[in-house]
Parts: sequence; structure tokens; C-alpha cells
Amino acid sequence: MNIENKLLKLSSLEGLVLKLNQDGKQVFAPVKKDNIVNFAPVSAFHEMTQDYIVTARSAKFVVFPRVETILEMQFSKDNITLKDKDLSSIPDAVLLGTRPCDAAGFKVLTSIFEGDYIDNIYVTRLKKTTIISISCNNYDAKCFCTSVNVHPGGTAGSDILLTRIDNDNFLAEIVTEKGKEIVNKFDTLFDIAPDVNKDSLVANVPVEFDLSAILGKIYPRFESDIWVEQSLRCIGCGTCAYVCPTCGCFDIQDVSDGHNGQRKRSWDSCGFDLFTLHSSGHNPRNTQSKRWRQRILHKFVYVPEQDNILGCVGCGRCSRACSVDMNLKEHLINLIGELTK
Amino acid sequence: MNEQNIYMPYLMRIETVRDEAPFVKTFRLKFINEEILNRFTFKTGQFGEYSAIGEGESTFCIASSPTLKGYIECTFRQTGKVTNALAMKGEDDVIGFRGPYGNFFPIHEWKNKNLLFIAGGIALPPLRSVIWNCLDLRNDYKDVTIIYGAKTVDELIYKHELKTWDERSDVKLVTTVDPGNETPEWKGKIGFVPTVLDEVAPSSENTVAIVCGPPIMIKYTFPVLEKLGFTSENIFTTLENRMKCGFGKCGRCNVGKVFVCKDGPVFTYKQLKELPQEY
Amino acid sequence: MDSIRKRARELLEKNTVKVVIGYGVGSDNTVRAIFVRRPEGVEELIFDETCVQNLAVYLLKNEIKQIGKLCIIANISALRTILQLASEHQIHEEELLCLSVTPNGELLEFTGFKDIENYISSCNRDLPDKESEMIKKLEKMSVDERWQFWMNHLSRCIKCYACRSACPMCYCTRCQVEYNQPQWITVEATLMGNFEWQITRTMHLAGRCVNCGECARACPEDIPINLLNYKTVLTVKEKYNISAGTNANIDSVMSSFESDDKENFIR
Amino acid sequence: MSDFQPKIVAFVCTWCTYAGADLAGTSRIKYEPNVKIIRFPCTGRIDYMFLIKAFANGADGVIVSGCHPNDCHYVSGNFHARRRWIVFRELVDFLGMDVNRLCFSWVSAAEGAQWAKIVNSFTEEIRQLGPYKAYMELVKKDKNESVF
Amino acid sequence: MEKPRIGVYVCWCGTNIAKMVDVEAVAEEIKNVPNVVVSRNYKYMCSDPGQDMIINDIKEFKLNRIVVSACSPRIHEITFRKTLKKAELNPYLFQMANIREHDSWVHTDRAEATKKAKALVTAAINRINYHEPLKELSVDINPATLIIGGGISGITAALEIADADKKVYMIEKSNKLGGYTADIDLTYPHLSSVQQMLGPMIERMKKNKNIDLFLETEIKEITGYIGNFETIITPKNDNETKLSFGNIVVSIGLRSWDPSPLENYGYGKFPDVITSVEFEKMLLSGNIAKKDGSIPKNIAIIHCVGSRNKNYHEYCSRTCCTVALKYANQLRSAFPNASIYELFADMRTMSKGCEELYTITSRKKVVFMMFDQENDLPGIRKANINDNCEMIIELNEKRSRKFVEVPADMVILMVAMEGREMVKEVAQITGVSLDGNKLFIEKHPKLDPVATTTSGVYTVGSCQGPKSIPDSVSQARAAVARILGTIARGTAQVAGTTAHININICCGCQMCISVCPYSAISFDAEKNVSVINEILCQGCGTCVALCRPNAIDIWGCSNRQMTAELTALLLSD
Amino acid sequence: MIERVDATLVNEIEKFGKGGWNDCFHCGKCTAICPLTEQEFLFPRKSYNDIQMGLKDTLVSSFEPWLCYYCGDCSKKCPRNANPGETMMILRRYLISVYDWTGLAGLFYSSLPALIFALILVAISIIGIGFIKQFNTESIMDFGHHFEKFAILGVASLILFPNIIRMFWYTVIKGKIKAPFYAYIKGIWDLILHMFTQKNTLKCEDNTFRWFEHFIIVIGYLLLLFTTIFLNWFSTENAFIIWLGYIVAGVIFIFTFDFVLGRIKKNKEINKFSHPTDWMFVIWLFLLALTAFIVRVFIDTDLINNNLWLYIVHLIILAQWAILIVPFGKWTHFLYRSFAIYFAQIKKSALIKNIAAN
Repeated sequence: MNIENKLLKLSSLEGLVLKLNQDGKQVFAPVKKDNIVNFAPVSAFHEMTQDYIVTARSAKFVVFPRVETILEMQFSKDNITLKDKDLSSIPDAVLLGTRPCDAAGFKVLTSIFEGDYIDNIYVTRLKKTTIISISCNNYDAKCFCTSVNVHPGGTAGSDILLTRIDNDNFLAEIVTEKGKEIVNKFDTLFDIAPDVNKDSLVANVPVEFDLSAILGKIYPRFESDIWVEQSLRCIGCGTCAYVCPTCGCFDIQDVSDGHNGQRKRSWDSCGFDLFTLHSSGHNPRNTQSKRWRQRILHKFVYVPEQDNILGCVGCGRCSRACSVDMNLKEHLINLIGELTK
Repeated sequence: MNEQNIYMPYLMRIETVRDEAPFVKTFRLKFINEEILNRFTFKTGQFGEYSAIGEGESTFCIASSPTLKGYIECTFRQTGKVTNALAMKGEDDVIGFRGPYGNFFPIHEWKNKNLLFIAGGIALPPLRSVIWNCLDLRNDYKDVTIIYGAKTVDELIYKHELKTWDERSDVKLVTTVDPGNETPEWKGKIGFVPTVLDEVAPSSENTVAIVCGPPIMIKYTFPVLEKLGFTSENIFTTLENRMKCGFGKCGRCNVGKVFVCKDGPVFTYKQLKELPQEY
Repeated sequence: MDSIRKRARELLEKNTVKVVIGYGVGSDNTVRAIFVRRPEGVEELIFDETCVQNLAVYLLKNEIKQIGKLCIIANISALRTILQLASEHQIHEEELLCLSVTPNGELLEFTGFKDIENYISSCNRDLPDKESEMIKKLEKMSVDERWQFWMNHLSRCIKCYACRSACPMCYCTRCQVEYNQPQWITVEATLMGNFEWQITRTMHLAGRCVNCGECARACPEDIPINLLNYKTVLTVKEKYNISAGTNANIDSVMSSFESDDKENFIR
Repeated sequence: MSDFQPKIVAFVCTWCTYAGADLAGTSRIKYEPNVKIIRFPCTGRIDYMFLIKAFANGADGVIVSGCHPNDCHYVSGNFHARRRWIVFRELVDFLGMDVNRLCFSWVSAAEGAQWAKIVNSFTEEIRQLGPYKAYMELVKKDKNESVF
Repeated sequence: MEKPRIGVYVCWCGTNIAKMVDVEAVAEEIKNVPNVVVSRNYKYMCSDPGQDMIINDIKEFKLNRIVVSACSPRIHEITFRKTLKKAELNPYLFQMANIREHDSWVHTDRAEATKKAKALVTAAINRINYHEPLKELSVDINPATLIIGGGISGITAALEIADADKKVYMIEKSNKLGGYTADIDLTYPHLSSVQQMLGPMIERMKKNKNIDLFLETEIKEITGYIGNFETIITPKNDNETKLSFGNIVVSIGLRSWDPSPLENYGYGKFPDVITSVEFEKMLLSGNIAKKDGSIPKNIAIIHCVGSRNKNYHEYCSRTCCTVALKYANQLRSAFPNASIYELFADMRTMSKGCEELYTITSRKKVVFMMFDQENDLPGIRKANINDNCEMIIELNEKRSRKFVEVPADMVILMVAMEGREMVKEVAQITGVSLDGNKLFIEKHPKLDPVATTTSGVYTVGSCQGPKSIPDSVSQARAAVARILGTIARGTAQVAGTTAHININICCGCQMCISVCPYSAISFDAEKNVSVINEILCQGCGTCVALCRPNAIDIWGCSNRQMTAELTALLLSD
Repeated sequence: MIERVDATLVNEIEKFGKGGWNDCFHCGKCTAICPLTEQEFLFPRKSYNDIQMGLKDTLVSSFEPWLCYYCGDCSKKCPRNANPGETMMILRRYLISVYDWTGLAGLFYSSLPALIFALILVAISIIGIGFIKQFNTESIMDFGHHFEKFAILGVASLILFPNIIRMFWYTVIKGKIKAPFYAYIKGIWDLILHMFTQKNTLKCEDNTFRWFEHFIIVIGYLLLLFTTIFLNWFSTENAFIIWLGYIVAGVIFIFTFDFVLGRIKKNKEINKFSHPTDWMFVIWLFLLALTAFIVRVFIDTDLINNNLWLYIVHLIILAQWAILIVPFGKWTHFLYRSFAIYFAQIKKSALIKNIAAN
């Protein structure tokens, strides 16, 4: 559909959050708590913070929770009954305040969870979630979205994209039918859009590197020493994957008390050495450098080749969360240096 | 495939349990749901996710031939939580199964060729499926040679079938155990599989080699085969990486660009050569 | 700073060590660990009061160990870690060389664990004031308040295990959270799983924690998990008068005992 | 509250407390049926994880009991256990768990009456404290994790 | 691992259990627990028909796990394990639920007791799912035996083994054989000469070719395990010798306690306050006299000096009362007109002929007086000139509640027996535990009093607890019977319930090594992992709980089993 | 002053009979079953303790031996056959010798020859007196009558009274009994009651008949004394008195005969151990009654003049009785026991007072 522009007043956002909540949708918005900004359920707009570049953790948990029961089981002495996930129990949600990079991240996740085998749980969750992003008017040193073809005012992945025009007004771009539904439902809150130059309203995130210098060029350097060099500092925790908006790797575990049980899917990280450990004890990715390589290659080689979409949206969360300063942007620039040698 | 939930296993009832070797068992499984039972097909080389429900899922190949209808078989070794839980199951117990997943051996392409199967240890099950499949279509193929080795005599699996193959005149079976582990009654070869292969291998002429075994065996077998004149596209193997989902989502079984679960597990040596050493 | 660079250069030039693990300037003017393998790289080395990371965490990393003999620029936490690791037979005297700088800028070079022990015995090993106060504050709370406090914090835990990875004492080949027969610790990052994980982490570090605070620093969710470790540090100090990382040759607190260990709760 | 029947599990060593409980039996000393014993070779064997798992599985109280100091069948198991208990108890207290629900004791093979006394008094104490709701909530939240 | 097929047997124990537990209801409900194939109840499971029922069911229903819900496993676990063995089932595939001692006998509400029984049985069933067949290790036995300590028990053991034509190495710390026995004049209760008895034994010891005697020798370390011990000794004036042996007899005895700390008795202060050991030597020399050479007219014997005393030794030294009676007898023969006083706390004259000795002695005008060992010990002071004696013992006589003075010229203190100075070292070397009294702990106080928790090591004689000569000798012979038995079999079985290490997980921190009281864990430097010697391991599991990555687990009490039991216990509640 | 233990005291006590004190190991059974033992007077065990430890002062100040009536239950039940009943008897003998200022009691108890010698001496003296009186029936009988009076008076005043005083000294004074004066007055009734009825014997089990026998003998004995001395039985013509004398003498001699028979048969615990003096007491009493009876028969048949020897025999027995047995022999039990009960009563009130005061 064609993108439709509307005007949304800041004051209307208060009403919008209230109405969305009344409508039975759970609204998630960035909330500042203990000095960290993260998405959390809000019942009123003022609970949402305005002071953030991006949230610490990505918004992916709304469609890809860190733990998700995928089916349930019941045991009797001689029988086992499996109970399918009740998709209708998945609540409607609204993500308010995602950044364009976050929204773009959902595209990557979707490319993983769809494909030949469609993960209905993810798909349903995403279908039931309306993403109302807000364009960036600021950025920090860890941001590099523009370098990976994501724009601080990009609409990809969002249902509605808000861009701040001035203190009181947002430009609302209605990107999808889902967004349209919201607008139709609460049309009193939206006004006719003024004619503005959106590009001048969003942050001018500098392009730090040439993506084309990377794309299609890393794989031949699979055995390069650079992976060891870059990852020496890495301590192998899973933080980067857990905060990343595009990381979709997961683990499946059963939990049972002998009478009832659940099969649960939970986040996993390719940074852990157990991730690929065979039961025989053999481990194809037995060192941190191999795991680091996997991470980079997954984002910049495998996902692009398989799903025709770049696996990184340049939000810089991994670099911010890393306790040992594994700065992805810096590493990519460094990698380009190596590739062009 | 279940349209609703790709993670939902079929329930299967264990028909028989057979002890193959210490800690190795074979289950014969039958779908409880008649409809699925009738509908279910697979090709040799494919695998599935077997679940000890309440404990978790584990990945093994389907070890029986697709020519056998009404049931599938799987063979596994007790190593972890799930396999231990499976080992505690017995006849009439219910387990879960998802699958079949992955690609398969192109046995129709091997028509009128000699077949050389090389397996080591617990890696015989995937080849067993192919072997029986090919033996059921025996007339399509020429010489069939099976080289199978294990660390010890005790650890050789499918002992009963090894005997059957040994007794068949249209199959040449060579079994071997690691030096020093032979028993006084042992009549087979003594030595590592690549070495024995070097000794007994048939001509590479018009021959397809199908290799399956632990990474170390594979590593030493490929050069021997190449030395014997096998071209890399005539060498097949099946890989096994750690998997959780079975369909390319959980993100751990990839070898470079390819997912073992979706693009594998069957690869030719030629394909493998193009892949990084991540298996 | 210069003295460190100079000595590091010497060591690398003479091939006495293969790599110097030290501090360098990271992104956004932060400090990060760097690994200097060529003499000319020493210019990147820095050392000042902002260098708080416990670099000893890298001592047991295989890919670093493989490089060859190590030299580590160690702050007090790292020195204590080295002693504690030595007492647990994880590192050996001949495998590494330690450099450090005293608060008044004097270069220290430790060739043996004994040297480190001597130096450490004269150093302040107390907990940071902020944390000490927080512990006191928590202790004054009612049980329910404490419970609420921790549940609030732990509800955020995403089980990324950054605390584990950042901790130089968490070197186990296989962590207990990955032990699944039985499943000791609930896998997923839910309240109970997080609670169990933190108990386990703290119990396993009891008597071994050198209060470097890396765990809390690494936590992407800013959970003050170091307080748990500090609490056990205090307990161990109070009950057994032992502080970890002061002696390279003693049995760990939890693997030793005194027949008159004081307690007053056992009926 | 007085109707509340607490679930209490006791981790005991086989040489002292288990035998002591046996003696209580042979002496026909009556006590409350709430406490159920799990036998370990030694208190040194009792991993703190068992205590946590007991609460996770719905215990309202936990008793850990073994040989008096110096009486360990295995020389020093109880001393090691004691060190562990001291730290563990301080830690879970700091985490806001109710340490009154943890009872550590020494009961020798000759102290049948002492065992009965501990069971009765601890059961009564737990009865006064009521069900361990705080931990139960933790478990419940775990079972029905939030939809997101 | 196979599918568990569990047979559950709920015992009535006559009315012992059935009165308080609805046994039939328990057995019925248990049928619903997964993997339970057979669930029965029966009057007496431990009876022959009961056991036969299990055996038949194992055969008929192909059971591979058995749960018996009855009395304490401390009573019948062994019985039923043997039953399983008879049915050719691994005896470790068995678990007992104690619904008698821990249930029916201690509860009064039948409904509650039944509920508890169900929980206990369910827990046992859930646990047994994870039982594994355990192997009892078999080790070859070196027929030589090492005996530490050449007292009467050591000598007896040595001669007995040597007479069976097996090699004996006898290590004695002092320069002579006989230990304390060699210093004794007459035995009680029959007052026969010790020297006539001991002399020929020592002669035989010296002459016997099977016995290698090492006097003035101490042992520093013993390595190995049952059947295969080794040590290196350095005898005086001799070269280092390496000894290999299969069994160890520890017979280091006890030493007499120095009563100086009990100042009220003035030992060391008054010349004629002497210990029983000193007096025995006096008897042996045939000259009973005061230090000044004169004959004592008033002789007091004080019992329980340092024995049965909370501050020193809480245990009873067992022989001293009778020895004191013997002294009174010998004194009466020596001095028909002397006044003899025995001050005792409790007169304990067990054993054959000893009570009779007490009667006989009391007829010999020996004055018996009782003191309060707990609160009010007698005290000795110097007498005045007109007292007509050397010392006055002030005594609060317990029976008459009278404060009296006892005149004395000589006071004999019946001192306690305590562990020798090197007992801790010996305990450590041999891997045997000591109790709080520094006495060696036996494997089972009733059923296995000479064996220890370390297989192949036996403690005999006083070092296991104060003993008379006949008791020491019986113990020595009992131990020898056991040793010769193992030698004759040629192999020994070691219990299967040991710890084991997953070397893939072990991180080499070596903490387990420092907690193991049996030195059963060693470090494999090459693989950087700890290794457990299953023969030395006694299965206490302290290392298991300590191991952070859970690399160590223990057969028979694994984390899996215990968690299964715990979960079921709580969930079925 | 702290009491000194003395291992030699038993040698002293042993002279009064072989008691089983060495065998006693203080199980306390005797005390537990004794019907007469009380909180304040735990015998026989307490006495055993005193003997064994040689606590002479305690022993001579104790009343316990006198409170025992020798029912023999304790001896029957004693697990060590230490014979407590007899020991109490021995102690009574020992105490008599302690109370006796002449020392003769001790001598006679401990030396049978001395006793026989004394008996012979008395017999010779009587024969001698007969000789002096030229065997004149009248004067000898007259002498006999007066002798009786003076002997009783003499023995009572010179020996028995001082000995009671000595008993008081040892027990009350040295025993440090401080009782209020009214206790002494109050106790007198008990003194008389117990002296004549020995009613405590009834507390012993199955002892009613023995008490009855004993009571009859005491009454008979006192009546005989009364009839012979004050009613001058041998010299009266009053038929009532004569018949009273006959009956009394007959009763005594029948009952004493039963006693002697009992000692010969030894069928009761009390009879198992008989000291010579025990024999003497019953035999002499028996003979006393028998000879008195016969003498009166001879008087009534006027044969006495021709058979004066008979009276002399009676007189010899009477003299031996009065001079030896009454002051130094078992007769004294009658007196000491009554006083012991009297003093014990006083001691009890003293204790009660003490307790109240504290």
C-alpha cells in the first residue's frame, strides 16, 4: 500500500496509549528504570521516556520472547497427551517508540522464522503486534545504521512511523494496513499531515563504512587470522545476541515435573561454546574466534545470501552492552581494512 | 507436516527395543495416528527429531529403509539427557517424532553402479537405511561392498544384520576392529577403517562410495578414497551437527553457508570441499 | 605509564614473553583490554585509575594461552585473581609474568606468586565503600523487602551469562547451569531460573571471589549481582578470617574446614 | 493457619540422623508426620542445590541434619557441610529468603528423642510461618511465564 | 539403561506397619505410578515366602527394579539385596522406603501415616528409575599382612597369621614386644602370671620365619588399597625396605593418661600418689613400698581418674575397676592388716569372673566408697603429724552423703587409657577414621567391630576402644579370621557405591582432592583432571557436593536419583 | 570435725556376730522393702555404709538398729545374701556393749567362755549362800524373795539407768540432736507404749502372731515378776495369786518353748542365726518359768522341804537372769529399743524443726 501521512500531536499520544490499552492491546514503550531504558508495558504515555537513542535491549522480545512455551504435555501412567500452543491466547500488542533500526530488525527475524518452515508462533505474535516507531533525531558513536542501509527515518518494518516535527507534533507515516487500522480506529487523534521535509527532521547519521566492501567478500576470508585477532578480547558471553534485534537463535528445552510439562523455546547465543557442542564431545566451533566469525558471517553473509536481507541493522546495541568493548562498527571497519589488503 | 505448529511432534509407539551394543539401542516406532501412518514417507538419509517428551529432543537419522512400511527405526547411543531418557523407554511407550528433515542419498542416480559403504562405530545407522534400501532394489546395482569398523567387537552394532549381510552372496562385508581390541573369536579384520579400506577396496571404476563415521575417520578416509581413484562427486557422506529445530531456524548446525538440517545432511565430498571445516 | 611501555617493549623485544595483556584506549575514550604482540604495539598501552577491568579473565582463555608466555598488566584485582587461580592449580608460575604499577607510579614486576602475595598483603583489600554501604542497607531491610529488592532486579536478568564470562574465577569447563541430569537450574531466564542461577554463581564463588566487581560491570541489565559475592566475601572473612586471592598455596575455603568453625544456628 | 500442614523435607545422613530417626521409631516416640526424610551417605554429600530444589518443588521448610562435629563416619564430611551451610544460609538470607524455614541440626544415632523434638518444634515453627508463598510465587511465575 | 519394570512390595510387618498404615491402599495406589509393573502387600516381606515372592515376580514379570516398603534399610537392605542377587538381578537395583521406623511407629493418625507412606514409596519408586546396576570391584589380595603395634593383640594376630603360613610384617615403635601387657604382673580375674603367658609368645614371634619383625620402626605413608598396599620403612640400623601387603592390622593400643591435670589428686606433688601403671610395675618387681621404702599401712585406690570425665575422657576405660580389685587382692595378700580403700565412681566389673572377683575382694575388708565423678571429685592433702598417715583424702561419699576423711599412705590412681601420641598419624596413614576420643572407628559397632570403613584395614585391641587381654585377643583372632578369609579367596569385593568423575567436565581445580578424607582422589597432570580410585573411595560424596561443574557424581546416590526422590516426595505430598 | 574412715572398725563389730556387710554393694533393696524404714531412718543400708566405712561415731549415735524388729524380709530379699537383718541384730549387740559402762556386756557377747564362767560363778554363789543358810528352806526362800527385789533395784539403778544415760549421751548429745523440750514430754507416752506393746512389730509383714507371742511373754513376764516379788507367790496362801502365778508361768513356759523350738528348727529368717546369748535368753526365760512352776507345785504338794535343791536351781536361774541377762543380755533390748524410739521421735521433731527453720 502507499504510505499515507498524518499529523499526530504529542498530546494525542497520551490519548492513543490510553485507548490502545483500553482496546485490550498491551502497549510497550521505552521506560527508564535504574538508568537503563528498556521496553516495558506502559499504561500511560508519560511513563515512556523520551531520553533514549535506542533501548538497551531490543524490542524483539515482544514477538520472540526470551522464553516461550511452544507446546504443553500431560503425562499419565500409560499415556502422553500433547497440547498445541493456543495461538489465540497471544495478546495484541503495540510497540511504541521503536527506532527504525528496531523495526528493520523484525524484517530479519521474519526472514528467519518464515521460509520453508513457517513458525506460526512468531508469525502470529508479529501479526498481533503493531509497531509504531519513532524516527531518530539523535544518534551516538555506536550507531551505524546508515552504513548498513537502514535509515534513521526509514519505514521498513514499522506499521506507523512517527517523526518529530517540533515539540508538539509528529509526522505519522502510516506504512501498513495494520497501522491503518489503528488510525481508522482512533481517527480523532490524527490530523491531516503538514507538508514537511522528513529528511531534515531526522538525525544525520554518518555513513562510517562502505557496505559493499564487505558484502560478498567476507566468506573467502573464512580462515583469516583476523577473526582470532578481533575476538581475543571477547569473553564469550551471550550479551550481544540477547540484546540484538535480529538474533533469532534459540534453544528448545522440556520442563516437566512428571505430571505436566512444557516444551520451551528460549534465546540462545552462538557466542556460547555449548551452542554447537556435539554429544560426542566434538565441537565444530570450539574457540571464541570461530564463534565470533559465525556471528559476523551470520549477519553479513548467511542471512543476506539465504534471505536476501542484511542481518544487521546498525543499532549498535551489541557494542553498547559489551563489557569488553567489542565494538562492531570498529570491527567492521577494521575488517574492510583487512579485506582490501 | 503439521500446519499449525512446526514444533509439534507426532506421537509414536515403541514396538520393539533392541540392544545393539553397550549403551546403543534400536527402537522400532509406529505412528499412533493411523492417518499419519499411512501418509508418512521419507527418503533414505533423512533424519528426525525424536523426543523423550518431558526431557527434550534429540536428532538421529531414520535407520530403517524407506522400503519398509508401517514403521521406522532409529538407533541411538546414550550420551545425554534425552538419549538417557529414551533409553529408559520400553515397548508400548510413547515418544515424539518430528520429521523427516533434510536431503537424502540420490540412490536412483547410482543405478548400475558398484556401491561401497564405509562406516565406523555408531555411524552405521544412516548407512543401514541406504544399504537396505539398495539391497531391496538389488538388481539396480552391481557389486555392493560394506566396510564397517568399530573400536571393539562389542561396539559393533546391528550384529544380527552384519551376519545376514555376511551370509548374502551378493554383498561383500568387511568388518574390522581397532588393533588390540579383538577377541579370540574375532574373525574379521583388525585395523582402522581407512587402513582396511586401502586393503580391501574394490575398484573405483563405476563405484560410488558412501562414507559415514566420526569426523576423524572421515578425515582419513577421504584421502584414501581419492588415492583409490574415487572422484569427489562419487563420494557421499552424511554429516551430523548439533541441532535443535531441524529446519534451519535455531542457528547452530550450519557449516559455513549451508545448514546441515536443511541443505544436508547428505553431502558429496565435492560439496564438502567447498565448505569450511565446521563439522 | 612510560615505565610499563618500556618494560613491555623490553620483554617483547627479548622474546621473554609473547604477548602483553594490558589496557588500551577503546571506543568512545573508554578503556579496553588490548593484546600487544609486537614491540611497537606497546605505545598503545595505558595504565591509570580507570583501568579497572580484571584482565586475569584472559589468562585462561585458550586462544591467548596458545600464543605463548604471557605478560599481564595487573591491577590489584587481577593480582588477587592470579593468586586465587594459582591456589586452584589453574595457572603456574612459569606461564606468566605480571607487571603492575603502585598508586604512586612505581613499576612492579612479579616473577613469582610469593612476590604477589607479599605485595597483596600490604594492599587494601576492602570492599568498595558504595557496595559496603549498600550491603549494610540491605541487611537492615526486612526479609520481605530484601526479597522484593532482588526479585525486582532479577526479573530483568536475561541469562546472557555475561557475569559468568566476565568472572575470571568462572573457568569451569562446563558450568553447573548447563548440567542437565538432573536439570539443576531452570534453563530459561525466568524469575526462578535467574534466582537459582545467582545462588549457584555466588555459592560457587564463595571463598574464591576476589571482589573485582567484573560481574556487575558486565551485566547489561545493571543488576547489582556483585553485592551477592561481596556478601559472601564478608561472610567468609568474618567466619573464617580468610580472604581469597592472598595466598597461592592454600586450600579453598569451601574445601577446607576448622573443627571449631563458629556458627550459632545449628540445633 | 493452624490447619495448615506444612510440607517439610529432611536431608539427613544415614549414619547419625537417619539412625537417630530409626531409634525414635523403635522407641515409639511420636512426632508430627509432616517431615519426610531423604537419606544421604553423609551431610557432606548434601549439595545446596537440593535445598533450593526442595523449595522449588513446594517445600515449606527444610531440615538438614547429620552427625555431631567429630562424629562423622567419613571423618570430616560434616565439617565441610557446616562451612557450606554457614555461607549458604547467610547468602539466602541476604537474598531475602526466609532462613527460618531452614533448620540445620546435629542429631546422633542415639538421639531419637532429639530428632522427634526437632521435628515437632520445626513443624510448629513452619506452621506458624505458614506456606512459603514468596517462593511459591516464584515457581508459579516460572511455570506460567509472562506472555512476552 | 533399560525401561524400568518396577516391583513394589509393601510390608505389613505383622501389625507393626499395618496397624498405622493402610498397607493395602498404599499398594493399590502405587500401581498408578509410571513403570510400576507389580505392586503387592504382604505380612512379612523379609520372611522366606516374602522374599520368594519377590524372586518369583522378578522372573515372572521380568522386573528389573525392586522397591520394598517396610522397615529401615539399616535393618533389611542387605537382606533384600541378597534376594535380588538370588534372582540374578543386580543388588543395587533396589530401594527401600522406611514406613515403619519413620512412619507407623512414630505417628498416631492413620490417615496421615498412610499418606506419608504413599509419599515415601512414590519417592522411592521415582528414584529407582535412575538406579543403575553397580559393579562390585574385585581386587587381588597380596597374602602378606602388615601389623602395626606389637602388643598382645598384635602378637596374637601375627602368630595366628604366621601359623597359617602367611607372611607377616610387624612394625613396633618401641624396642620390645608386648606393649602394656608386658608390664602387667597378674591378670584378672584369676590372678595368673602374664609373663608366663607372654614370654613364650614373644619367643615364638622371634623364631617364626613368616614374621618379619621391625622394632623401633615407624611408618610414614602407606599407599594402595585393599589387597595391594605398599609402604617404605626405615628400620633402625637398617636400610630402607619396601613392603607390599594386602591387609593391615592396626593394633597400636592405648597409652595411660597422665593425671597431672587433675590437681586435686596431687599426682607429681605427693610422692606416694602413683598411677596404676606405676603400681603394676611395683607389683611386677615384687616390692610394694612407699617412696621412702617403708610399708604403707593405709592404701587408697582411686578409680576413674580421667575416665568418664567430661573434661578429659568421657568414655569408660573399661578394665580399671577390675584391675583395682585385683590390686586390692594383691595388696591384701601382701599386707594382711593394712587398711585398703577403694574410691570409685561406679563399680563396673563386667566380663566373666569379674563380678565374682568383686565379691571376693569385698570380703577381704576392703572399704569401698563412692564419689561423685561429675560434680565432686575427692581431693588429697598432706596429713598432720598426729593423723598417723601420710595423706588425707577428703571425700564426699556419695552413698552416705557424708563428707569424710580417708587416711592414706599410698594412693593408686586408676588412670584412663587414651589414644597414643601418634594415633592421628596412624589413622591418616591407614585411612581409618578416629572418633572424638581418638579411638579408631569400626565399620559397624555391632556387626563389624574389627573391620574399618577402609577395606583391608582392621583395628584390633585397645586402639579401637579400651579392652581387656581376652577381648583384645579375641579381636585379633577375629580380624585374622577375616584376613585369612580374604587371602583364601584371593580377591576382595569393593562396594559399588563410589564417586566417579566425568573427565570431560572436570576443570582440574583439585578441590575434591583436598576434601577427600581417604586420599582416594589423585590428580592426572597430563589430562589436567582429578581421578578417583574406586577402591579407596568410601562413597561419602563430599566431593560430589563440592564439585562446581558437577563433574563428580556418585553411584547409588546420584544427583539424578536424589532429585527424582525429592521431587516425587514433595509432589506426591 | 570431719569423720575419719576406719577400715578396722569392722574387726570390732565382727566380735558380735558374723554380718554380711562385706557383701553389701548398696543396691538399696533392703531399704526399699523394709516396712519400718522412713525418710529419716533409712536402714538397714545406711548402717551398712557406716560399718563398711568404719564410721564409729555415726554408728553409735544411730537409732536405726533399734528401730528394726528383725522381721527378716531384708535378708530374704538381699541379692548378695548380705543378711541385713542379722547385721542389725549384731549392731544392737555392739551398741549394747557400747552403752554398757561396765564393759561386761561386750565381754559376754564376744566371749562365750566368759559368759559361761559368769554363769557358773553365779551358780556357785547361790549354792554358797545356800550353804551359809544351812539349806534352811525358810531362810533360803526368804533370801530369794529379797534377792529378787534388790537385784532388780540394783541392776536398774547401777547399770541400766547409767547405760540409758550413756545412750542419751552418745545418741542425742553427741548426735547433736537439738530438740525442743516439749518433744521430750510428748514422746514419753510413745516410750511407754512401745516399751510394753512393741506395736511397731505389727508394721512388719505377717508378724501378727509373733507380735502376739512376744506381747504375751512380755505381759506374762512382767506379771510373773509382779506375782513373785510383790505378791510373794512362793509364800502366799491366797488361791487367786497361786493360780495367777501358775497361769502366768505356764503361759511363759509354753510360749518360750515355742521360741526355742523355732530356733532349733530355724524355719524362719529371724531364727536362722542364733548367737549364744539369743539361746540363753529364751532358754533361761523358759527355765525360769518352768522352775517357778515346779517350785510352786512342790510347795503346794508340800514336797519342797524335802526337795530344796529344786528351789536352789530356780534361784540360780533367777540370779543368772537378773544379774547377767537382764543388765548385759538381750533383755536390754526391751529398754534400749523403747528409748531409741523415744529419742528417734525427738530427733525427728528436731529435724522437722530444722527444716521449718530453714
